[in-house]
Amino acid sequence: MSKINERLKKLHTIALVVALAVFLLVVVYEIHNLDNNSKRYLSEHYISEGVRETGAINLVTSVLYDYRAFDTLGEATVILTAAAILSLLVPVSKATMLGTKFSIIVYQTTKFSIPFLAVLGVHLIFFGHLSPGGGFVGGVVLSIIPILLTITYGVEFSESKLKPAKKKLVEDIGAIGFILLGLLGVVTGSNFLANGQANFGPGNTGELISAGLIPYLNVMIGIKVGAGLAIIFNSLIKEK
Amino acid sequence: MINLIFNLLMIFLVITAFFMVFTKDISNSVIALPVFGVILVVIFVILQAPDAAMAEAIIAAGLTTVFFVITINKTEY
Amino acid sequence: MEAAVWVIILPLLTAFFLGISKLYFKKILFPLVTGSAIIYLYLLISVSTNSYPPKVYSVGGWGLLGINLMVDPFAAMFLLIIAILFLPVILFSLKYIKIDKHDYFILTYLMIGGIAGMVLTADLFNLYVFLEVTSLSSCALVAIKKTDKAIEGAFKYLIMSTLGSFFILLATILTYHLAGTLNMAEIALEFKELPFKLKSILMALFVFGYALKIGLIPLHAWLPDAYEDSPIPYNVLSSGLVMKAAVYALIRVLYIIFGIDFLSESGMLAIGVFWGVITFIIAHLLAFQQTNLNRLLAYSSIAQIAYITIGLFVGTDGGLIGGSFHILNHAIMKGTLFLVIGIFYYSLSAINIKDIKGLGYQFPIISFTFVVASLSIVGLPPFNGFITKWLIIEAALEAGFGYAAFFILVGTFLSLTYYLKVIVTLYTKTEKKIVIKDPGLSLRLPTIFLGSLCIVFGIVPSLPLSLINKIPQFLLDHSEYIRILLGG
Amino acid sequence: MVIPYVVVIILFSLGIYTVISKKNLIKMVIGFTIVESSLILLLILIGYKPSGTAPILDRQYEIVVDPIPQALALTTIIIGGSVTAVMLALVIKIYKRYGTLNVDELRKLRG
Amino acid sequence: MITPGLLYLSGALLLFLPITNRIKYIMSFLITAGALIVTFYLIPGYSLELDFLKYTLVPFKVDNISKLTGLIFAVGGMAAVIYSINLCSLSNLRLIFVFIGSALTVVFAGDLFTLYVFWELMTISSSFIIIMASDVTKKTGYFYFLVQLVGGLSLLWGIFLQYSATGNLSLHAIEAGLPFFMIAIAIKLAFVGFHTWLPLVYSKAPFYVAVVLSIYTTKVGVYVMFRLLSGINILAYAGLISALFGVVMALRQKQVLRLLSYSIIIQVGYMIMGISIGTEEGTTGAIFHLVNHILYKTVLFMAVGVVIYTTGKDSFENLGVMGRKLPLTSIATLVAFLGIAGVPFFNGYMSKTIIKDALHEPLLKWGLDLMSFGTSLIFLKFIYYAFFKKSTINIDKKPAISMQFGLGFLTVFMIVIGINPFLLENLTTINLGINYFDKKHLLSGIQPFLWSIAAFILLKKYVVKNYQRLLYYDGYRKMAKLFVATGYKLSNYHDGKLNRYLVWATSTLIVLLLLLMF
Repeated sequence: MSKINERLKKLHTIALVVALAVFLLVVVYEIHNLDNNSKRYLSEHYISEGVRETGAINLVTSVLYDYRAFDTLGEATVILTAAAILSLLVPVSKATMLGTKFSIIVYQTTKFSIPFLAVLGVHLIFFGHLSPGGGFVGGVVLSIIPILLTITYGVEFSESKLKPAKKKLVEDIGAIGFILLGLLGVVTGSNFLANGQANFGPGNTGELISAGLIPYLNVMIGIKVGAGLAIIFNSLIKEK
Repeated sequence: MINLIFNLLMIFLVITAFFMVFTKDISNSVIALPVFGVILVVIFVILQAPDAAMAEAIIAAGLTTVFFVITINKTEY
Repeated sequence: MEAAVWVIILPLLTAFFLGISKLYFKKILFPLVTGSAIIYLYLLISVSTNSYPPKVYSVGGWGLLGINLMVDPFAAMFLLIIAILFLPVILFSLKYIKIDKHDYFILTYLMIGGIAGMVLTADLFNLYVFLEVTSLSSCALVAIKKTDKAIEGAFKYLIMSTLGSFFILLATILTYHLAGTLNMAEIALEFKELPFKLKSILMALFVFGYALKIGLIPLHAWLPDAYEDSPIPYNVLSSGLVMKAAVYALIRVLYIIFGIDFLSESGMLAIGVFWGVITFIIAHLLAFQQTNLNRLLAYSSIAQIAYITIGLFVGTDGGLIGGSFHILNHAIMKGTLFLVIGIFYYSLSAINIKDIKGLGYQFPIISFTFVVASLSIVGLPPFNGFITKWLIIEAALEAGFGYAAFFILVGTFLSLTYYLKVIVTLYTKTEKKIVIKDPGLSLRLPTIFLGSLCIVFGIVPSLPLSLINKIPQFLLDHSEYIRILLGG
Repeated sequence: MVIPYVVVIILFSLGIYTVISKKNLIKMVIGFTIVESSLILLLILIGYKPSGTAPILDRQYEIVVDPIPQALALTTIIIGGSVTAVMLALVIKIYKRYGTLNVDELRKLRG
Repeated sequence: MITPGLLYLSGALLLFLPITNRIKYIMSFLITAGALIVTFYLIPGYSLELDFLKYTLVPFKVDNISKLTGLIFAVGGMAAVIYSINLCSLSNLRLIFVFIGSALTVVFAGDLFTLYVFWELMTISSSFIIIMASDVTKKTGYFYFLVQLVGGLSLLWGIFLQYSATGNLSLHAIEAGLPFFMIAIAIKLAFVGFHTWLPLVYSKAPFYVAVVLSIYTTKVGVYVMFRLLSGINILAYAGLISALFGVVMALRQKQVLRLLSYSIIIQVGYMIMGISIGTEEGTTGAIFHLVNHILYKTVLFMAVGVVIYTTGKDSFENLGVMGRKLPLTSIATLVAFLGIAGVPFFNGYMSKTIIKDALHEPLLKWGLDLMSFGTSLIFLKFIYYAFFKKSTINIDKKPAISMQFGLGFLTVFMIVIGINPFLLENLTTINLGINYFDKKHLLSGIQPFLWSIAAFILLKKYVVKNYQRLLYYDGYRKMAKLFVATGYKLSNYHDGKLNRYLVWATSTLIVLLLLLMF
C-alpha cells in the first residue's frame, strides 16, 4: 500500500514539474511570436549615450555603479547580511579546522600566487570601468587570498594574519564608504548616488582616473565583497 | 561553427545538470558543480557577457563549490 | 525629498556602524540604537505627512533611466506602520535580547532597511533586491537563538522564501524581456498591448512568488515554524512588517503593472478573494489546535492577512481603504499580543498556553492589554479591529462578494474560540507558586503604548483614515500613478 | 535561437524537481543553484543580440548586446551565492543537531 | 443633554482611580442616582447626530418608549448596584458599570451602528463579568460569550444586508435580512432552541451577577425586537411555544435560580406576543410588561440571592429560611409573587391585561391564560417551599444592609405601580383607554391564578417533587466536537516534512496557472 503511495507521490511530483515546464514553454512560444525588437530604447540609450554620460567604457559597470547603483547598494547589503548570519551562527572563539597536510609544492604555490592574486584583484577593481571586472569580481578575487591561506595553513594561521574583526571592520567600512560616496551627490546638490549627473568630472574617457565616482565606488564594493566572502568562508569552515 | 559549439555546450550543460541531480553519491554531484559552472562560463563568453562570465567563474564555479565541499566535509564525518 | 532616500539608508548605515561598534566599542550600542530609532521616527513621520501629492525621488538623478523612489499615500501608510512599531520594538528588545545583542540589532536594522526599500522603490528589479535583503535578514533573525527548533524553522523559511524569490525573479526577467525597462510606470504602459495569455502567466508567477512570502494557505507551512522559537520582538516586526511588505509589493505589482481592468478581466480578483476565504477559515481551525502561543499567534496572523488580502482584492475604493487600514491595525494588534507574550516569556519563560495560568492576577495591566488586543483582533467593537472588519465586509458586499463577507463573520466567531481560550486560562487561578522576574518599565511601556493605540484607533478612526482615504486614488486608477512617476 | 530557452526551461524545471522531491538537504541546495544558474542564463540570453559585441565600448561598434541584463545577472549571481552560503551553513548546523541530512527527519516543528 | 449610558461608562473609567471602599460606595451611588435623574428629565424628541467614518450616526435619540425603558433600566441599575456593591470586587463593578451603560445606550440608540456596537459591548462586558466572577464559571463564560457572539454576528450580518438594501443605517422596521435579525434576537431572548445559555449562566454565576444580568440581557433583546421586528404576527405563536416550553422546563428544575431563569423565558413569551401583534396596544403592553417584569424578577433574584448569601445554597429546601428569619425579604418575595402571577392590584396584572386586550385570536388568548396559569403554578411551588414547608435550615450570617436596601427600593416601585397602573401611561403620555379595575378585566385576571391554586392543591405531589433527572440535550456540543476534530485532522497534515510543503506549494502554482489561463 505504502509502495503505491510512494509511486503516486513521485508521479504527482513529476506531473507538477512537467506542467510547469509546459507553461514556461508556452511563455517562450508566445514571446517568440511577438515582435519585441523595438522595445529596447532604455538599453539603446545606455549604449549610445552611456559612455558620454557616465564616463565609463564598460557599460555593465556604468549600469551597476551609476544608473542602477541603488541595486548595488542592495546586493552589498545582501552579502553583509549573509556574512552577519554566518558569523552569528559560528561564535568567534572556536577556530579549529580538520587539518590536512599538503606537500611542500602546495605551500610554495600558495605563497607564490598570493601576490599575483592581490595584483589581479586590485587590477580588476581599479580597471572595472574600463575592462571586464569591477568591484564584485575583484573583491571575490581578493577574498581568495585568505581562503587560500586558510586551506593551506589552517584557520589559526589565516586568522592570525587577517583577524576576523579586521575583516568585519573592512566590510563595514566598505559599506559605509559606499553610502558616503553616494551622499557626495547630495552634498553637491544633486541626488543620492548621483555620479554622471553630479558632474564629478568624467575626465577623459578611457583613462584610469575618469568616470567620476565609479572607480571609488568600485573600490568600496571590492573591499566589502572581498571581506564579506572571506568572512563567510571562514565561518563555514570553522563550523564544528 | 560557433553555433555548433554553442548547442553542444547547451547539451553538455543539461547532461551535467541531470548527472548532478540523479547521481546517488553527493560528492559526485558536488564535483559536477564546477563543471556545470565552467560550461556556463563558456556559454556566457560566447554570449558576449564577460563581466557575468567572470563573476560566474569565480563565485558560482569557484566559491560556491568550495562551500559545498566544506559542507560535505563537515557533514559526512 | 532627500528624506525619502534617507528612509532607506539610515537603517542600513546604522547597521553598518553597529557592525563596527560590535568589534571595538560595545558600550555605544544603546545610544546608537535609540538615537537612530528616534531620528528614524522623525524621518518617517515627515516623509509620510508629505506624501500628498505623491513625490518621485530619482536615485542618481537619472530620471527614467535609473531607479526611482516613489512616495505615494500607500507607501506613506506603510511608513507610518514602521514608525508606530519600530521604536517600541527597539526599546523592548534592548532589554529583552540578552545574547547576540549586536547581531540582533544589525539584522533588525538591515531588515527595516530592506522593508523601507521595498515600500518606496518603483523599480521592479530593485524590489527583488530589497525583498532578498528583507527575507535573508528575517530568516537570520529566526535562527538567532540557535536552538534546534530555531535552526529548523529558519531553514524551512529560507527554502520556501527562496523558492518564492526565484519565481519573482523569473517573472521580473520575463517582464524586462517584454517591456525593455524596469520602471513600473513604463512597464505598465508597455503591458497594455501584451497578449492576454502571456500577461496571465506572468501574473501567476508574481502572485505565487509573493503569496509564498505572505503565507496564504497552502503556502503557509513555513510560517508557524518560523515563529515558534524566534525572539519575540522579532515576531512583532515579522507579522507586522515582513509579511505585510510582501502583501504591499504584491498589490503594487498587480495594481500598477497589470492594472485593475486586467485583474478583474482575468478573474484574479475573484481568485484572490476566494483564496483569502479559504485561508482564514483553515488558519482559524488550525490556530485552535495550537498549544504554543507563538504558533497560535502565527496562525492568527495568517488568517488576519487573509482578511487584508480579501480587502485589497475586492477591487473597489472601500476594499482598498479597508485592507490598507487593516494592515495598520493588524500590525498594532498583533504587535501588542506578541509583546505581551514576550513579557510572559521574559518573566517566567512561559510560552505554552498552560504555562500562563493565573498570570492575569500577577500582571493586571499587561493582561488587560492582552485582552483588549485580542478582542480587537477578533473584531469586536469598540476596538480598531472592528472598524476595519466593518469596512472590509461592507466593501466585499458592495463588490458582489457576499460569500466572503459572510465568511468573515464566521471567521470572527472562530477566532474568538481560541483567543477566549487563552484569556480564560490567563484568568484562571492556580495553586502553583509562580516565581517572577520583574519585566520592568522598559518592557511594559511599549506594550501598553501599542495596546492603547488599539482603543484610540477604534474610537477615532479618522486619525489614520485621513491618510488612508487617499490610497485608492493612486492604486485603483494607475494612470495617475504612472503620470506622476513619468514626471508628467 | 529557441534551443537555449528550452535549455533554460529544462534546467529550471529540473532544479524545482530537485528541490521538491529530493530528500537530501545538500541535493536540495544543489537544486537551488541549478535554478539560479538557469535564471542567470536566461538573463544573459535575453540581452544577447546576434553578432553583437560585449558592452565595452572602447570603440564605436555596430551592434552591442544589452548591458542591463548583464548587470542584473551580476547582482543575481552575488545574491545567489550569499543565499547558498547561508543555506549551507544552516545545513551544517542541522547536521550537527539532528545527525542526518534527510529532510524527513526535520520534524521537531509540526502541528 | 448627557446620555445616562455615557454617565455609567465614564463611571467605569472613574473606578480605575485608586480609591478606597467608602469613595467607591459614594461614587457608585452618585452615578446611579445621577443616571436615574438624567433619564427622568430627558425630553422625548431630542436627538443627537455624529459623523463617524462616512456615516451620520444618531447615537442618542429619545422618544416615549425609550424613555420609559431607560427609566426602568436606570431604576434596575440603581437597585442592582446598591444590592451587589458589597459583594463584588472592584474590577467586576467596573464591568457591571460598562454593562449597564451599554444597555442604556442601546436603548437610546438611533441607528443600527450604535445599536450593534453597544450590543456587542454588552456581550463583552457581561461575558467578562461571568468569567471573572469565580473559578467555576470560566467554562460557562466561554460558552456564553460564544453563543452571544453568534447572536451579535447575525445581527451584524442582518445590518449589512439591511444597509446594502436600503442604503442607510436608520433604525426602523427591517426590510432585508429578517432571518438574521430573528436569530440575533432569539439568542438574546433565549428562545427555545437558543435558550441553553440562560439557565446555565444564571445558575452557575454568583447570584449578584445573575441579578445584574437578568435585568438587562433579555430585556434589551425585547426592546430591540420592539424597534426592529414589531408586527410580525406569526411570531406570537413562537412566543407562545417558547413560553409553554419554559413552563414545562421550569417545573422540572431543582435549583431555584434555574427555575427563575426558565421563568424569564416564560415572561419573555408574553412580550414577544405583545410585540408581534404590532398594534399600539400590544407593543405598549409588551413594554409595560418589560417594566413590570424587571421589577418583580429582579426582586425574586435578589431574594434568592439573599437566601444564597445567608445559607450558601440555592436548593428549594434552603428557601425555607424565609418567613420570620428574613422579614423584609419575605414581604418583597410575596409582593413579587403576586405581581408575577398577575393578581389584580399588583403590578404584573396591568401589563398582562393590556396584552390580553390586544390579542384577538382565540388560540392566543387561550394560550395566554395557560401561560399565566403555568407561571402561577411554578411560583406556587416556590412559595410552598419558602413559607409552607417545614425547614430546619438556619442562616449563617445576616444579609447586608445594602442588599436589603436594594430589595426594598424595588418593592416600593412594584406596589406603587400595582395600585396605580395609570402611572406608566402618564409617564409615557400614552392613553390606551383601558379601565383596569372593571369587572371583566378583574375576573379574567384573577381566574388563572385561582385555577392554579386549585391545580396546585390537587397535583401537589407532582408539582413540588424535586426532579433529579434533567432533560438535557445540547446540539451545540456536537458542533463543537466536529469543529475540533476537523482542526485536529488538518493539523495532522502539518507533519513537519518539508517535501510535502514544497509539493503543496508547487501544486498551488500549477492550479493558479491553470485558473488564470483558462
